[in-house]
Amino acid sequence: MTATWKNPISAFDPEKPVEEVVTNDYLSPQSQWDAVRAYNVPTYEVGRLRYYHKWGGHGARLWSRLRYWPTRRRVLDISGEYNAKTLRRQKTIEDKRPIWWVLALLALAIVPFFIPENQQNALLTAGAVFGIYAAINLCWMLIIGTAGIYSLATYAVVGAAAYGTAYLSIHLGLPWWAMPLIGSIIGLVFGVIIAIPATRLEGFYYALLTLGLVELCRVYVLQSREFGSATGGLFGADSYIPQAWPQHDQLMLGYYAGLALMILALFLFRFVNGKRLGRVLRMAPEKREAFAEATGVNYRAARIQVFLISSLALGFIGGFYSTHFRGAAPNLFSFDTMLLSLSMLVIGGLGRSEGAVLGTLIVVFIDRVLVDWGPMRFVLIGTLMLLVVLFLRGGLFGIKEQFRAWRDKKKSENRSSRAEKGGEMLPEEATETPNKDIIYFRRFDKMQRDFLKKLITPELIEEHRKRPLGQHSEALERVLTYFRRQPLNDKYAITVIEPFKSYRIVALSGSRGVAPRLVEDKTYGTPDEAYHALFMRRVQDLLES
Amino acid sequence: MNWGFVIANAITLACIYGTLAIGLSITWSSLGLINMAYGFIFALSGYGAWLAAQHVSANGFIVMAAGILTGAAGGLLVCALAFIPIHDKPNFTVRGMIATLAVSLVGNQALLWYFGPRAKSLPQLFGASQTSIFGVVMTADKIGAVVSSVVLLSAVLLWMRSSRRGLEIRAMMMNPHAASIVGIGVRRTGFYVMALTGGLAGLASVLLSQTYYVGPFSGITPMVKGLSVALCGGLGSVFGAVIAAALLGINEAMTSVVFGGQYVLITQFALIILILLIRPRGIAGILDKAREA
Amino acid sequence: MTHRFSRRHVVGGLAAGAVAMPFVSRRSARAADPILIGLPTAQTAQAGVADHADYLNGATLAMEEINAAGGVLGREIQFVVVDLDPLSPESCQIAISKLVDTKVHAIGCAFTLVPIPTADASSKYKCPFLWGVTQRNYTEEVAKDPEKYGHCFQTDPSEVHYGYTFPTFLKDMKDQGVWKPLNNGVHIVQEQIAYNQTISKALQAALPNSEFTLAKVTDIQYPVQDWGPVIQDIKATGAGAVMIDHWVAAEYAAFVKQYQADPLKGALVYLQYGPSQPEFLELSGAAAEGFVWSTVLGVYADEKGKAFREKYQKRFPGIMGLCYTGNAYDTVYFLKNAWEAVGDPSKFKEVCNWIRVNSYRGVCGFMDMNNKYQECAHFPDNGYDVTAKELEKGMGQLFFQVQDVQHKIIYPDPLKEVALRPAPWWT
Amino acid sequence: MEKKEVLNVKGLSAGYGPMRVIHDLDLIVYSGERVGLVGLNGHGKSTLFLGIAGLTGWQRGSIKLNGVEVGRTRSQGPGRYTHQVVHHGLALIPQGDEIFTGLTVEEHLDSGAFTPRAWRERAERKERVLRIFPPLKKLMKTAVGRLSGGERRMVSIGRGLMAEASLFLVDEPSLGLAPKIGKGVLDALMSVELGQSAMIIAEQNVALLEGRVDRVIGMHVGKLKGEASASLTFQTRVMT
Repeated sequence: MTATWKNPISAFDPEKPVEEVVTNDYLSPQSQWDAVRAYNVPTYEVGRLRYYHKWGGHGARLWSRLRYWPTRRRVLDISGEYNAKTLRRQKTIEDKRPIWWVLALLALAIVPFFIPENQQNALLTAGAVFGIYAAINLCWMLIIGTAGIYSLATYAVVGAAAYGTAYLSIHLGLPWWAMPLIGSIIGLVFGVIIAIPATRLEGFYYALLTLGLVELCRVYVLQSREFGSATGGLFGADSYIPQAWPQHDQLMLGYYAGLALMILALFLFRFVNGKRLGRVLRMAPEKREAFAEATGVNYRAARIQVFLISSLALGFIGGFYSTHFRGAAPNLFSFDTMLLSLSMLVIGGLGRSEGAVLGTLIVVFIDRVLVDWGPMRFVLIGTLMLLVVLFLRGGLFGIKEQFRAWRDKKKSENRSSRAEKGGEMLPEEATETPNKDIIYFRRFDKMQRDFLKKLITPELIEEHRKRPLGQHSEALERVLTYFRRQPLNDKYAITVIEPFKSYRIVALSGSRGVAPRLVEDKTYGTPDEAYHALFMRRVQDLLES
Repeated sequence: MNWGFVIANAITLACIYGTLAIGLSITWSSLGLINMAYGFIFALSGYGAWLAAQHVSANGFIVMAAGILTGAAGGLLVCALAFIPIHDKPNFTVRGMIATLAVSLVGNQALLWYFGPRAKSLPQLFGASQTSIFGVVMTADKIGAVVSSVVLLSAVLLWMRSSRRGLEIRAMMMNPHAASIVGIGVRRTGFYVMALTGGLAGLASVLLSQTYYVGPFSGITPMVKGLSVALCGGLGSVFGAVIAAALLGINEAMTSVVFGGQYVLITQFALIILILLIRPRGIAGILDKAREA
Repeated sequence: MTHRFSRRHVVGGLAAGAVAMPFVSRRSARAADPILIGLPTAQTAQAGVADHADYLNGATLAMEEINAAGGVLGREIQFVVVDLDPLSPESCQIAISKLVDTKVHAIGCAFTLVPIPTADASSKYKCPFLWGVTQRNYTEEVAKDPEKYGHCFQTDPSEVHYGYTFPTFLKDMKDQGVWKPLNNGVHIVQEQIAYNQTISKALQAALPNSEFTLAKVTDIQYPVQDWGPVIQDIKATGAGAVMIDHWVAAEYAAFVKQYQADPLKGALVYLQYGPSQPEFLELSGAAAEGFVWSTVLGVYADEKGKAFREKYQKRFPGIMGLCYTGNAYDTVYFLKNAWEAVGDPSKFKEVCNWIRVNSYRGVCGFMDMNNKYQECAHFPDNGYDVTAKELEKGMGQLFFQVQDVQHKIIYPDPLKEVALRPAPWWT
Repeated sequence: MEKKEVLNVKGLSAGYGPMRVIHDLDLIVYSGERVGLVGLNGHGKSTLFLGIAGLTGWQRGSIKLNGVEVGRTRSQGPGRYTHQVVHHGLALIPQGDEIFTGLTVEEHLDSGAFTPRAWRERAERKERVLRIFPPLKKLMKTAVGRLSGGERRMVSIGRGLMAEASLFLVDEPSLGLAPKIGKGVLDALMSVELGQSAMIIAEQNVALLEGRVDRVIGMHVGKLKGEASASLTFQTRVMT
């Protein structure tokens, strides 16, 4: 301690030397305020509030007039307002997903022009497969995610439609454009048959039943001579791809047709999942069906409707499949196909269309494009699946949500398990205190005590010991002022046993008529000694608080 | 029709199916996990037994012990990978199923890569003799498999009924929350249930090695069969699984005699669909004494 | 303003990169300059992995020999191996597309079970495509549309010959006196996949032209849990010859074990192609004694074949597959001859024409694909399409019998090592 | 008889996610004591019990059971360590029916005795439980799922009493039962001989506890609010 305090009163008595005392360095009370205000809990900048970029200019009304035909839905959900500070108009895009979708689909649309030539065949073929699988997975997602029916018969519907239309095309000369249409009729019929047990069974039992159905289809197709048991599949159907075209053009056409199919499926997903049916079903989540039913939601009918609609669509895709590949093969019904498809849904995230598309993209890319990797592909897919399932609740597209939920949980746990946020009061106690001034007073008091604790040093105590009364250094003066300001109950005082000879320390009771109580046995010979002992007692209390 | 033959055949098949289904059923009943990696454990333990037969000794007991131990190790692996990290997380049933699927996907490819595609055979455990029972010729390994699976099934049933661990497993299947209150640790029970069912899979793999040879994908068919039987019996009911195994065995024996072998799969799945349509919760739905809690 | 400028810069750079990429990769491809053979090989599927591995090994042996001897036209041969699932048309198409992308000069493959989509994927590229697919349904398509499939060659006879030749084989055995049949009935036990169905149909078509008659057809379905009912059926039918028309080696092994335990006394039991897979003997052991099987594609046991077996054993120790190893070896040498004759591997049309017109005698026999099916001629002559009258004009279908836990060729006569001998259950 | 600390809770805070139900709570229970825990709905009685058993969403602070630290100071999967706490001598008889519907009453009682010594002595323990709840004698082979509410409650408490525990936590034994049956259940609890162990009974109906427990502790917004010997004056003081 280098700081010394010179008693200013010494100036009045020039005969004596200037009184000097070693004391603390100056410590600003502001430092404590800053320390309290500094946020100590680890927080994350991202998303404490959802961040919206604000664009200048008006536009809300303009944008709200534009609708997606034939829906009443706005093209972009834009809200406009006046900025209260700058007094300028600004607008916010509330939901940016349409933009991402458009960008992603645009990227898919132009990507064939940027494929290096030595990859073209493989990537375009895989691209068409991707489109078809993504469409199938979107419809499956409607069944599993929206309707909550654990059906594994998706590929049975697709396969039945594919086989049916291929058969009709080969034997009756069905043109290619009629195949998806006939396919959707076959799909609907199949859907009705499969939907009947769905009203009765639930969960894994239904899954097993549909698995059985798929197996039945596979066995039937393998054995049936009409359905090409002799050729390992039924081939030779009419195709929308003109056979005379050069290979590159054929592949391009196939790719864009697959992409168009996927976009159709996306629209279907949007119209079923985002509209009335989807909302009805979201009101009746798993295990809450009874409650939903009690509120008048006919979730059974809604489920069956969704199931039938997606069966229709799957039939359409089946028809498309057979005109694309010019036939159908039994591996449509195989366990592996289903397993791979399931991994696509899981990796992307169950219940969302973007999950189905991204999952399909990833798995089709690994499985179909990296064919020269051999067995590593499946190890990669398996590892990806395992990691996603172990760590992610909603697939890759659930990461953001899950991270936010985790962060909020941790934050709130920390906040609620910390005793001292805001000072002396617990949040629950604070809410029950009618006089809010008390809360603020306690908070201030705590802060002040924390600051004073830092001022207590041996020098300060030594200063007080030397001269308990009179002018003191700034630090000691602050401490003493705080002590003197304390309320009367349990406040320490000095009682004179015998003047100039014997003093003791007592504590005031705080209520009128009740005598102070003794706090210790010790007696002190001089008032200064007693003053200092009392000071020490208070310091001790301060440090303990 | 040769009735003795049909009956003998039905018994054989029922025993095989029961042995396959019981591990799956116990796993589901106690841990709530549909173990799709069962086929992988089956194949893995087959390879374990094969390695033992190649490098240690072709003695039946050693081969069997190696199979059981490898199976138990496989069960522990699946438990550590697919059960412990997520058993108390939301959506466990679906996630657990997919995690085990992933384990089996990777595991099967690893087996294919390490051991090659060619099937291996284990030494005959029960010798090569044969006997004729009621005019039906039975080979020693078939009789051995039947006898050991009957012994095994009754031992497991008895153990589940009367022992303390069995009680723990049954308690955990009914109410995991209450189970933890009476002092059953879910993770510890998980480990030993998976080791046990893995061991059962290993035993089944060794016993059935004369039917399903040891190969990287040899576990898939047994798993699908076992799963069908376990589900058909009612998930979680060991007794139901045994009955379902018997029913499916009779069905298969009858079908192959009356209609012909190519219709076995069709009648089998038709029967399962029929049973599930009548009893939506499997055969155990009939046996279930308690009401829904 | 700077912000906008930089963004434009970035977009421009991206576009330039995308345009430049094809040129870069093309140049690097030309620098290496080997002759590329595409080998679609099943490595992860549940079916066909063993055969495909054999094929890859055989091809590798040939490639190493040729490269060590200076290559073809002074250029090295290199392989491009891609994975495929022989059962899935999508997977096969993508595998072929991948090979087309890498601009291979020829494609060699063991087989896929969906041959038509596979061939379709290569139909615009038209590099020589040689494979041992063994399917008449497919070669019929080739015959129908030579314009489209003119580049596809089947390096072995079609599977129908299994059926067509069976009565001939039985008659010869009977005539030679090594087999005294119980009766003239033939009992077919058939599996349901395309391959088995076709064989069964062919046999049923061939039987009326012979002295043998169809006793019964029993259907089975993979996976066969228990052969008991089938054996029961065989005994009840009591036919002189039994054809087990199946394809899985492991299940054959289960069958022979159960059959040995409870046989139909005196019947000749013939197993389809499956026992050619090395695991058959390993799995069944002594129980396989006396069973007969055959393959239309196999490494001969003559001098050439024996030399090949030795070389192969040295390079790939362990148990050797006897079908697709030799086939791949022959295919690569056949391609080498074609390229050397034409002079430029990238002239696909000329190379294909050369392969069609010319022939090659390899370790698996004589490859002559100059017929409308573009498949190898079959020996012995059974009166049906594309057969050769003499051994050195076609590929011999090899009939084996398991004798002392070894496969021994018993038929056709020019190739036989030993004679058929009585199976343990005949006495 | 020497009094030792069976349970010593220091600075326990517990809650579920963002909700904090118990604040910085201290509690000591001695052997041989029967303690009543009273308080209104939602003031943390059950959460205190669940916290001791390690079944809350998160918790901080120290819990010593027979001198062994069993508190966890990080957020955890609820129930992940409960079985260890149980093996250190805790018997929790939870609110509502936490029962195994498919087991028979006998198996159910057995399931309460999973510690090795209790398992060995389970026959005598069953005897003892049957003395306390004679109606169960006839139902021994019945599945618990078929019993009535009162019988289930008896089974649930009986299961708790089977354990070789030094601390019994009984949560709302009379909840949802007809008053007469509820009183009977409480009578049965009072008749249990504690010996070296202790028992805490949480109850909203203070009248039922009056004069029958050694002391009563009140609970108010997650904190203990004073204690007294059981008397109605206490109730008036706490509840106003």
